[in-house]
Amino acid sequence: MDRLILLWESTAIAAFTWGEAVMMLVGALLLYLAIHKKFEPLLLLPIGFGAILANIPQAGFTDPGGLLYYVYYVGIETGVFPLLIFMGVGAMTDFGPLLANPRTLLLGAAAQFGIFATLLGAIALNSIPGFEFSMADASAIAIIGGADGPTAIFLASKLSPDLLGAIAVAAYSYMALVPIIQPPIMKLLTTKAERGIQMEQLRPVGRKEKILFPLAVLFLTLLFLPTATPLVGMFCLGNLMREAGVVDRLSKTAQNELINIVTIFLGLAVGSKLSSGEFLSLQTLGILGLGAVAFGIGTASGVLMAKVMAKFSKQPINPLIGAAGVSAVPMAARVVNKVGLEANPQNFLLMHAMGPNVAGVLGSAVAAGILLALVG
Amino acid sequence: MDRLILLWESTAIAAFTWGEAVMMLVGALLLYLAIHKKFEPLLLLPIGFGAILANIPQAGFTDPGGLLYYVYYVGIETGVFPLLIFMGVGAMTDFGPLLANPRTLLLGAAAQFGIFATLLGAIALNSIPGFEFSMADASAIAIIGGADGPTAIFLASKLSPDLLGAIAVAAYSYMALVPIIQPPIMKLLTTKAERGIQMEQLRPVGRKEKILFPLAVLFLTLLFLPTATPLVGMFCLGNLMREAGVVDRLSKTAQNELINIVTIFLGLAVGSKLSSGEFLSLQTLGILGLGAVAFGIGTASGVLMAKVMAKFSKQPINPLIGAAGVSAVPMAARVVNKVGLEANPQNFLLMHAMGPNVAGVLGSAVAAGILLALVG
Amino acid sequence: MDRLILLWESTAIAAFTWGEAVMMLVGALLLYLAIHKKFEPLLLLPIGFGAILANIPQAGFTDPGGLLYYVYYVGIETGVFPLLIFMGVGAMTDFGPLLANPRTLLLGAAAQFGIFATLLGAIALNSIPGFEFSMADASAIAIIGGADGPTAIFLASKLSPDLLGAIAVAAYSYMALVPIIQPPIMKLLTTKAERGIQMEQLRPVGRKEKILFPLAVLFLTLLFLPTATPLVGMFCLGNLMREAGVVDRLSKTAQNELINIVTIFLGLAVGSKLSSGEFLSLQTLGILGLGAVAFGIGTASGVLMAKVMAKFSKQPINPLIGAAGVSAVPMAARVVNKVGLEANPQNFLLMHAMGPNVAGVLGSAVAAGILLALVG
Amino acid sequence: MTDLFSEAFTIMVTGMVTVFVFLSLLLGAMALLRLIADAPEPAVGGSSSAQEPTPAQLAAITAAIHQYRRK
Amino acid sequence: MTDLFSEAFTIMVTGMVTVFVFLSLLLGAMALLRLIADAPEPAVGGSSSAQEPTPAQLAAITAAIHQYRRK
Amino acid sequence: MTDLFSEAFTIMVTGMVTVFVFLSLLLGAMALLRLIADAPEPAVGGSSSAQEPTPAQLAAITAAIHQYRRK
Ligand code: NA
Ligand code: NA
Ligand code: NA
Repeated sequence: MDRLILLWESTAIAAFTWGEAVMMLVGALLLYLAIHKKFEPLLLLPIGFGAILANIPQAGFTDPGGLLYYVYYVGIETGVFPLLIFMGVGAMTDFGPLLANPRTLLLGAAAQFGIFATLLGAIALNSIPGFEFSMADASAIAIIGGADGPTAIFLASKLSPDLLGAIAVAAYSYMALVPIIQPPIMKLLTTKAERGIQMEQLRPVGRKEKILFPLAVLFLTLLFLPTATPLVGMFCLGNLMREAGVVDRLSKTAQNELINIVTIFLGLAVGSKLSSGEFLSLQTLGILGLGAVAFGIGTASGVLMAKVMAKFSKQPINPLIGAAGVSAVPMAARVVNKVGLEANPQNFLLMHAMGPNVAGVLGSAVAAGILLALVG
Repeated sequence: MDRLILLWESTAIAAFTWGEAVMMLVGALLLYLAIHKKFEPLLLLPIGFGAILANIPQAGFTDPGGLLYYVYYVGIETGVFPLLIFMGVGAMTDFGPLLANPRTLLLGAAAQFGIFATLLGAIALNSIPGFEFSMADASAIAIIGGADGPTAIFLASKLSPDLLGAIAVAAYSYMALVPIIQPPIMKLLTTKAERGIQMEQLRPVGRKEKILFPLAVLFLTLLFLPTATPLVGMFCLGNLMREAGVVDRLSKTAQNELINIVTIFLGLAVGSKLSSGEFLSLQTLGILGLGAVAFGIGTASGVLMAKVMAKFSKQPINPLIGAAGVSAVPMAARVVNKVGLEANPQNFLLMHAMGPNVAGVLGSAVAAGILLALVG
Repeated sequence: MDRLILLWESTAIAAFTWGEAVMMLVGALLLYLAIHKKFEPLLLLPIGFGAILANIPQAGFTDPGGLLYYVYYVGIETGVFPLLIFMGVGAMTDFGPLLANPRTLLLGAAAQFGIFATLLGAIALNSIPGFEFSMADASAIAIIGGADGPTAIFLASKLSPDLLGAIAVAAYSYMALVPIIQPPIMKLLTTKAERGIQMEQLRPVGRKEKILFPLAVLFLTLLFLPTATPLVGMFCLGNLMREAGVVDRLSKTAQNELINIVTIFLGLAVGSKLSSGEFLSLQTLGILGLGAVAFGIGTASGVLMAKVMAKFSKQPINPLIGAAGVSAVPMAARVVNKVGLEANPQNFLLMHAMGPNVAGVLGSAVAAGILLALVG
Repeated sequence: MTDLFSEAFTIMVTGMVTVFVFLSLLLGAMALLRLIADAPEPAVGGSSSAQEPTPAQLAAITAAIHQYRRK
Repeated sequence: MTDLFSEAFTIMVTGMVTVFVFLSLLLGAMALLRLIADAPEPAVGGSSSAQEPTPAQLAAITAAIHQYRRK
Repeated sequence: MTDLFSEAFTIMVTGMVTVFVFLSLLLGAMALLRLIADAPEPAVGGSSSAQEPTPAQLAAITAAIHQYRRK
């Protein structure tokens, strides 16, 4: 009988708090979004599962000695996991379209206004009672506008670990929502004629250029923005392994097994930060709201910049491609292509949008470096 | 000359103790069983090799700073390796046959009697002078009856790390011996007519059911048996990744490269616990004997439960499938199929035995959770 | 304005020292050698990239908390990475040609004279002002003559971590230069008639022999040279997994994903040791010079030993195959084949050279064990 | 020792009861599950993850066909 | 709070200027790059890493063809 | 320094002797090995691990053949 009581006391039913129960529902919601809605499933499935595990009373997943404790401590606190993901993303990225049309770099720059405007917004939110974001918190929230998961996780882990869970969830959710968030903004800021503009075919890019490009990026970064070198450096390493052509087995592993293994653990570790104390607060609502604003402003500023560039360009530029500057690779480029096709069935913008799209990845890594330098 | 003497003194010949020499022979025996007899080679080969390395005098593999020290410390003491293996096994497991015939869950439950009866047996053995198993030791030994390697290693590392080596070796050896241990017991408890009973074809199982199943298992576990959530949780994560259909690249990696890498290290780490001081003792003989008993009792109780169920069932149930409840996936199910075919050449039981087989995995993870709650 | 100043102060331009700038050029040179000249790109690309990252001022890659700090600390200081590479190399090695012609083991032994002669040379260099190699330093440098990267890294990390960067770079560079270093020496020591000698076809080797061979190597090593067991043991584990035929999935993973992942990190970690303080010194020049000497002496002693053996052998022995005894698998064996073909277009020595080639791997692991025992 | 033995006996009984209760609850849950997921899609007993080839496999396939054709 | 807000505003301006300056520098570097790497090899926009099959793929291919022929 | 040099010389001699003795022992062991494993199975010089395709390869093969046939 004693044994039965001991067993009963070890169950979670007695120990459950409301917060934990709600956080499990949040985890279940993330699983639903990942599996049924196909919202960035590679990350949201492990994040959702991690959130459920982390909130089981008595199981101790996040206590010292628990699995999620180790994974978080080894992989996120050190920054190693997001950096490895970034290396893998670098190995998957083809800079060909950007090299063929370098001016699209500026679209990737413009779209980062989403980040910095949100920084302002987060601080402005402090005027509402209940919000008290520090500058570090605000910076970590603002990076959601970079539409780049590993960058957001890396920056949040350095500047505002308590908000990491909410920030990562917001970042991946909005990246999945890009096909819903972006088109209305794109249509609002362009005429149908502008959306129908066809662009010239891209020139082929030589192997040498592709090899030298990541090195040039690294060189400029280390000269002018050393705080961005962890992110940019690992990204460039991955890209160099891809383009060098002599270490294909390393590049393949970085793109597949290594990134897959790290993704599982990264997701679980991020999920482990979804605890009720930190997530079930007004702040999270604020973060979700600011994230949506960040995506919107980034999209708008990209499109507007493209319109400006089109004015000064001899070759035709379709302003839609500016929207891809937020990154969210390759989803945003696909959205551009789709919206372009709606306006003109002959208008294939995918490759043209890939330029600003990958430029946006660099742009937000650069922005993260700036925030680390100024706030960190 | 001094140099030659220094070199000679650094050789192992002078330093060898009898115990180490015998443990190396044990390691060699495990290699022989793995390679020549094909006894669970994926684990027993690295375990055997690890046992040899760990017992080399002067080489310091298990001293702080040695390779096996690190591997054990990082992977087993933390519980991470068995949990990752379990995730991979989850990603390899198809619960279809169990979902098609849910009642076979009860066979997986019945077979766990092998575990609990062995717990009693281990304590009873204390009446023989020389045996002094604590309740924790007895529980760790009893889990051998679960016929599930990672579960046994996980529980032993928590409850009785000193016995870990012997317990893991016994668990994997007996799993390899399932085709020899089980058939006589199965035949003893059934008539030829019973063994010849054909079962109805299984209904097809929908994708939704397969996705929801691991979540249901996780939900019940976290409510009622939080101490089982590390094992069950990682298993369900693997299974969910498999069935979700949206993270196939993660599922593939969990089933292949990740589980392979972890298996090599897990084996070496388990082998490093095969030191003479702990292994060359009466206890090990006791563990080997109890392990055999555990497998036998588990098999018998599974078959008997199936006979009881057959009595109350409208559809025909072949009692042999109860034997698969010990788990040892998929070996036990294959043995059931073979014994069934011997009695009736038209009798294909493989898929019917897979239900209790995977139920047995859940059953022993649940039993491990109970033992952790009551004894840990 | 303050912000702009803060940002400017965080740039590297102000903080750059000459040493760091030069080390980045060294890193760039290594990348050039790896990518353009295809010098051992799998290692030299990550090493070169690591060297660049490690020398960025303000980025803190090698400070506690930095990525390269963790990678070095976890993988090299513990010795784990070179050992895992060695396991993978073992899984890739076919001892068939050596087993078919066991006497070629002696060629692998003779070529190790390159190591020990270089040890003498390094100490002799101390007579020049500016050099002050300890015996441990000299041993770590000498192992370059073993023409085996992981062995060199392992030994250097134990005996002389400060020189690790220079030693690893020299070892891999010279391995890549084998087609340039070896042929003149080989031609100097042989007549055209000798180089044209054709050898008899190798006997087929049974599976049992191949399985037992790594175990025999391990057995002799643990008896007589325990300090060599980490290296030899992991190598034999890899080879046993390959030949056992029952754990192919582990062997495949060790040869592919695992070795690829470790190679990326090992390269970065080695590169992180290329700091100006340690690399930009007279010592490095000495190491590069001694390394070239070591390769030359190893090649010469292998060829001379082969000439001696040919005198006493009934079957014809082409003295060129002695040059493959330095290891540098499989490059040295290919060089032998090429030089042999030049002298006699019917003369295919590749398989005959593979025997001394793999013997050289064992030979230098044994030599490393001896140095650890005598000096470590 | 007899103390320990009776304790082990209690654990045995408690354990077996709990295992059965737990798996019976799961049995109930499975019935519920089947109701929820009632409209069974065409998918059958087999694994649902063997459907689409991975990029690596596709590469292998493409290469295989390519090399096959060249012969 | 107003202090914090004006600080955020400064960061916004500084940040956007830096991003633009940085990426403009990169733009310049790319022009330079193109000059350096002027003789553009035949390689085109696509990935350069999908060229050669890995040993594992080759093994799969060989096996595939082998099994295919046996049928 | 001369001390160190003579020490290095001793290590050289000791080392080379040990390497030769060790590998000669291995040579003897290999002769023994050949006696033990005398009945040489049909397997030859090549690798023994390239025999059976792994599950992943089999999957790739199946997919390859499947896709090939569809065309
Ligand atoms: Na971005
Ligand atoms: Na079981
Ligand atoms: Na060598």
